[in-house]
Formats: sequence, structure tokens, C-alpha cells
Amino acid sequence: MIDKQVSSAAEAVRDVFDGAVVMVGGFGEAGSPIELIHALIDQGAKDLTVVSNNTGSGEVGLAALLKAERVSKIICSFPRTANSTVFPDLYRSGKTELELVPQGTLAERIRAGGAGIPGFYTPAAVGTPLADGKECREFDGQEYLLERGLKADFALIKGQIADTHGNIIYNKTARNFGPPMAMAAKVAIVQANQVVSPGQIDPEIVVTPGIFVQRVIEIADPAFESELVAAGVSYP
Amino acid sequence: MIDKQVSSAAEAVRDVFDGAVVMVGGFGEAGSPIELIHALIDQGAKDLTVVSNNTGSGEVGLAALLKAERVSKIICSFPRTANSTVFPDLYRSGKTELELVPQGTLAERIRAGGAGIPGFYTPAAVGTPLADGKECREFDGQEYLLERGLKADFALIKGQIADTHGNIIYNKTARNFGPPMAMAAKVAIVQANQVVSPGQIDPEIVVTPGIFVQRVIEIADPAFESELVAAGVSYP
Amino acid sequence: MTHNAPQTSIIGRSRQEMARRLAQDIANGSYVNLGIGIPELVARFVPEGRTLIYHTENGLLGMGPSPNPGHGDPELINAGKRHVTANPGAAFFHHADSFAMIRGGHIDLCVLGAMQVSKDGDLANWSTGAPDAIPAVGGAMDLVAGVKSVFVITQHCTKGGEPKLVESCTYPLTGRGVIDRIYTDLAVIDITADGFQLVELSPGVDFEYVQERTGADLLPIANT
Amino acid sequence: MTHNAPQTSIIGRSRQEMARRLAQDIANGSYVNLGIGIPELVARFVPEGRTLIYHTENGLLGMGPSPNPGHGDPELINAGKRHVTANPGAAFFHHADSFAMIRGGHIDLCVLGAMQVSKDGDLANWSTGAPDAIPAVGGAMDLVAGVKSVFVITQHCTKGGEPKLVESCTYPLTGRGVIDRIYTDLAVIDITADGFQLVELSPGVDFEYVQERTGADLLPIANT
Repeated sequence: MIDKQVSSAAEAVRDVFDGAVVMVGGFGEAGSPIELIHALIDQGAKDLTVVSNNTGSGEVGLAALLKAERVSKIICSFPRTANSTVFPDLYRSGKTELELVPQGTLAERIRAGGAGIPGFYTPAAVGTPLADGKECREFDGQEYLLERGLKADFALIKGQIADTHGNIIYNKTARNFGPPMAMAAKVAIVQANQVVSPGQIDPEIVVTPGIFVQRVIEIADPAFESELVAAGVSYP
Repeated sequence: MIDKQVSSAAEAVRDVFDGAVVMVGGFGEAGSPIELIHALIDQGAKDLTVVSNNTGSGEVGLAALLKAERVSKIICSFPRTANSTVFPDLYRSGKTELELVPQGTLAERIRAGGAGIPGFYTPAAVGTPLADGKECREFDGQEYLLERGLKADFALIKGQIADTHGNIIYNKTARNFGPPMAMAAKVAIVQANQVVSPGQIDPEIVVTPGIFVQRVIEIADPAFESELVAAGVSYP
Repeated sequence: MTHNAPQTSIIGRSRQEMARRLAQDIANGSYVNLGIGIPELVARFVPEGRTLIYHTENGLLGMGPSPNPGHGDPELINAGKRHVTANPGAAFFHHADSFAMIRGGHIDLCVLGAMQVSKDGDLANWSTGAPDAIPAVGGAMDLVAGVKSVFVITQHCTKGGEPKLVESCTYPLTGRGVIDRIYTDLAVIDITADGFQLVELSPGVDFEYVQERTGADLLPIANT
Repeated sequence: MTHNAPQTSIIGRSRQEMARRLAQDIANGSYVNLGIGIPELVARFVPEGRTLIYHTENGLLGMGPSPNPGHGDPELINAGKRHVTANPGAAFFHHADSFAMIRGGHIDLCVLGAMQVSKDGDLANWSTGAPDAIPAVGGAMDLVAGVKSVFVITQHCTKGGEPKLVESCTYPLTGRGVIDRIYTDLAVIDITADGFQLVELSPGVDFEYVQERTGADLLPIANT
């Protein structure tokens, strides 16, 4: 009997430790695991290194985690949003370090981390300031940069349906970073709108096989950043 | 209007040229695109470099292509089968060159080729004869080999359902090398049991998005190697 | 430098006309990634009889137009984080697969805005390099490095009248030697081994007018 | 060398007993890849109350037992190309994802056969190096390099009575320092920094008997 379901978001993030590397899924609000992030704020872990494409909006979700000053470093492709000053303030004050990574390099570094590949070459960012300090190497007459695989201690991911073996399917463009992040994290935690029994997801349509997922939690009616921001919510 | 469907296997492989690199999907008979391979035998292209996990069985499909002496080199992880002497004979006579690649390295080299990654590091084969001549490099105290991405001029792949945009879903473990090979080939040709209109495959369950597929052909009732071999068929 | 040049909006093509002009040059069946802003307008002007398939790097191929108001799904968005739809034949996929499409050369065309383009095809479009700016690059560096053809669509000059087509970019680069063609309000210009090659002037615009507003030599259309 | 040693099949564990012994050591919920041959037998002997999830590198997690005769699907096979089934909770995936599971350290255990294992944990199991042999490696090198724990299950000696546990492999390696534990007809032996460490003797087998049939020093079980 295998059952990866936990009963609360608090339980799901119980062992995130100070200094942990935490990948957080989502592209904008699509796929942002807000309930898990809020549980992590409540849990209190600090000095986190967060890997995420964005920095959240308003003062909820990822932006709230940043605002609570739990994140000492963020590895990110696009840390700007129209409606949040949280990250810009932290960045300018030097409280949060930024490692800026091109989006495709970020996605591939995460997949590589999950796939046991410590390094790979990419043409992205050759000749730009983001190549500074990186090995540049020619293959077949073209230049490429060496990029390193990225792993994490934890990943917080939003799925649509999970089974208790950890198999996950996603909703539309909320899929985004979920599958590679599940691969790259020692403990991948997935909140899903529905948790079902093994066999209820057709094995042909599983997107993230259960081997990549350690915990699932049902959040039947998850919040959306845009709704919370529009309602003026600030977490906690 | 986009329609990638062609009307015959002969039409699908019409422009495979002498000296082309051709990836051939399948793991054993599961996913082996027999009808496309037979059409390629009829078409006559020679001096091919074939990338495939196995070398076929009996004297049908891939084994028949080899037996017809169209393949000057094969890049392969497991070129042995219990019931075929075709490849062993060619190998011992020096007529077909073999590049032996560990299976996971083969799969990843193909994916890398399709993903625009010219090289990556893997721990597989470190310290073995298959590391000979390869760059060995340490990351975080462990040794890895540099492996190169693999691309192809053509890929022959077997799917279950295709739409005319080239979106593909597969059947069970016949999926195997199909998705990475579709990515890595300039012209990916997929035979599917059924070709449907765009919109008839749920976008959530597409395995190979149409961008990776150039031609689809409906082969409603494809043959299986084991049946042909049992029936004593030898192609052509 | 043409610091006191007139605003380029007075003559030449409007943003819509620029987008319409660019759309003529996209072949039927192309896989296209459109950047945020003016590039997005291109989709509105695709000539009758051509079907393009739109890729958005956050995981959708076969992106359709915006939904009717009130029918958006917050989990069906484009790279600009706006609600979109999925056309028949669409496919969803994850970010690593999405950028495999980009990096692997599977996208036929991407259309981007620009802060500067150099005569060697260098693009700067992500940062002014200002010390207090929040650096944010998104997928631009991957797109220009991987997509088969990269078109820029932009006003010929900045709002302050500075040329955006320059000898050498002063802003931090997005990519080196990556641009194929530039569509501006004033002209269509190719990047060639010899630099900026005029392809076509906008209606009512003459060569001298464009050259004055271009920060490097502009090669005239050859008499044939 | 013990060229004239008696056949090891006379005493010690049978293949089934070896598989049963190994199965005791696999924790509930483990993700397991079983090689072809004796390793496959392990699945039959998993103790009551434990659920293992079987991975087959050709693209299935949650592999179930062989189907009833006549119910096989030629497109639902294992790495040995035999018909299998899929259990509830199974998932299909492509080869690159399958080996991402292997290389990325997501599989808890793999069980393989061996031609030779050295006291340093080197494994040789893919080639005799004979000049006329058709070299074929399959997924073995990826498995031993990536999977968290690698167990070997094998007869202690070859059919000719040669030890398979050796000072140093003479056959081409599959991987260097990759084996954690060896289950043979005669004993269970760990690879440690000091070499072969006896963990357990098979019923009716004594230390001297195993040492005689082992090509390197065997460290006895410490008296505690």
C-alpha cells in the first residue's frame, strides 16, 4: 500500500528547513501553488533559495513569502511584475540576491538536475552579460555556454488531479514548470484540485509519473493571485 | 489550412537520400514502424546511418533494411536479438559499422539533438570501454562523460493516433523512442493506426506536439515483427 | 545622432500598418512566437488563406485569440500573462519541452520588439543597464538564439528621437548576430553581411529620411 | 582460483531462494528496476504487506505480472521484450524521461545479474570482450551509474567453477564502484571500503567454503 497523500498543507511543508532550496512552480499565477506557499510562510523556514520563473504579484503567494523576508536568494528569469513592489524593494535594499537566468535555460537546468545531468551547453545568452563567468565552448563552429543542472530540496507545485501514487495531470498552461521541478526536487509536494485512487488516471495521460512526487495534498478550490490581489488581500 | 497527412508510405519516405541519417523508433517490436521501413527498402536509399535501439528480428522491418545492405552505420544500444543473424553477419563482415551507445545516453543524445543542446554530461559509462576517446570531467567530485546531441535527417516513428497537424499519441510501451526522435529529425514521419482532424485529440494528452512532426500516414492495421517472423515472412 | 529629428510618428506606418506589413511575409503553416506589445498585433493581419500556428513559451502550441470578456481561464494564458484560447489541434506541454521547441530550431519565426538593433544583427531588448532597474530577461535570449528567423518590429526611433538601428548596441545585448529583418514605421530593413540593407520604404518616406534616422549606413535598394 | 571446486549448485540457495532472500531487503514503496533473468524472479517473493513499484526502462512505471496466455499486447512489454501488464497507478512515458528517472537517482533499487564483481564494486555484465561477440550494452551502464542502490544476484561461480567475485574484473566494465550488495547461492556480501564483507551465509554453507570460491579476501562477520 502506497499513499502519498497528506492531510493538510501545513503537514505537506512541515520539514522545509532553514537554508533549503525550494522550487516554486507557476508562470505568473497559472500553476502558482498559493496554498502551499502560504503554508510555508506559516511554517517559518527562512534563508531559503527559491527557484521560480517570477516573483509573484501583490502581497500574496510568492510575493508574500518574499515580503516576509524568508528568501535570501532567488533564481529567476523574470522578477518584475506590474503590480508588486515587493521584490524590487528587497532587491534594491540588498536583502534578496538575484540570479537572473534566461527562461529556457532555467527550465532546462531544472530538467537536467532532475535527469542526473550536471551540465549541458546552450546557445542562449552567448555574447550577453548573462554569459559573464560562464564557460563558452564551440561545437560545430557555433558558441555555447556551459550551464549547470539545478536541484532542490523541495518543490511546491500545483496540479489538477493527483493519485495517491503521486501521478499528476495539470490544467492547461498551469503545467509550465511543474513537471521539471517535480523531477529536480528531493521532496516534490503537489497540491491538486482533486486526489484520486491509483487507476483513476489513465496511464497514457499521466504527465508527471508518481516516482517524481513525494507528497500530494488536495486543495479543492485553490485561490488565484489575481483574485486575491483584486480583493486587496495581503498574506498573512 | 495545414495538412501533414500523406497518402502512402511510399510518398512519406520519397525524399530519403543516400547517406541520410535516419532514426527508427521502437524497442523490440513495440513501436517499430514496419510499414515505413518496408517503404524505405522499396525506395532504395542507401549508405544510411540508422539510429535505433535494436537491429530488428527475423528478416523483416529493420532487419530487412539491414539485410538489403542499405545501412552503412548503426548507432544502437542493443544490436543483438535471439532470432536474427542479419546484423551479426553484417557486423562480422565489416559491412555495417556499429556505434554502441548506452541506452539512456542514446535516448538523451536524441532528445538533446532535438532540444538544441550540442553536448551534455552523463555519469553512464564512466570507467568503461565506451568512455574511450570521450572527454571525462568532474562536477562536484564525481566524474561524467561529455556526450553529443544527435540529430537526423529523417525519423520513422509509429504512433497510435495522429491528427493532420502532426500531434501524436502512442500506445503503451510503443511510445519509447518516438517522442525524442520526432524532436531530433528534420523530417519526422509518423505512421499511425488512425489519422484524425485537429481538435479530435485533447490538447492535454498530446504526447508529441505537431511542431515536431512533418508527415503523418495512416496505417490502420500495422504488422508486428513477431507475427511476420512466426509466419516466416522475409521482406521484400 | 539625430537628436532633434522630428517624431517618427508623423509620417510612415502606424503600429497596425507595421504589423500588417510584417504579416505578409509569414508563410502558410509557419510556427510563430510573437513577443509582447506590437508583435502581438501581427496575428490580426495574417492574410486570408494562411494558417499560422502560434507558440507561447509558457506551454501552448495552437494558441488562439483572447476569449470573450468574462470567459478567461487564469490557467490558460500567454507569455504576457493575458487570457488566451486554444485552437483545434492545440497541445499543452511543460516549460522544458517548450524551450526545446525554441532552442532546437523548431519555431519558424519569432517577432520581437527592440530597444536597439545593430548593423551586425545584435539585439538589445531586455535591459537599459540602469543600475536601479530590476533586471528581467524572460525567454528573449532563448528565442533569439534558437528560432529559425527572428524579426524585429519597432518604431524606427525612440520617443526621444534617438535611432534604434545603430552601429553597435550600447544597451546590454539579448543576443549577438541574431536578427534577420527589421520592420519599422519607416522601412523594412534586412541585416546582411554588409550591414543594414533597405528592402522597402514605407509609403511617403524617402531614403534620405530613413538614413537620417538610422545610426549606421543604410544600403539602398540595388537598381535592377 | 578454484578451478576444480565442486559445482556451487550442490549446496546453498537455489535461484528461487536467492530471489526470496533478496526480496526481504526491499522496503515497502520502493521503485525497483529488475534486470532480465534471475533478477526478474525477485518480484515473485516480495513479502506480504509490501508494495513495490516496478520500472521498466522501455517506458512503464507500475509494471505488473505477465498477462494470461493469449492476452499479451505486443506493445506492452518489458525490457526483456516479454509481455507484461500495467498495474493501477501505472504511467507510460518516453525513453528520455525513463532514463531521466534512472540517471537522476529516482529509482531506489536495481537488481542485475553479473559476470564479475570486483571487491571495489566494479561490475562486468555486458561483454566477455571476445573479438567475435556482438557488443550490446542496453541500459545496464545507465542503471548502475544512476540508481540509488544496485544489487547483484548471481551464482557465486561460473558454470566452469570460476569465481565471479574477484579482486579486479577481467571482462570489460559496466560501471566502476557501483555495486552495493551481492546475493549468491552461497552468501550475501556487501561491498565496503575494505572489500567483500560477508553479511550472511546461506544455510549449510560455511565461511571457508565461500572464501575458497571467492577470488578475493572475504571479510568475516564481526563477532559482536
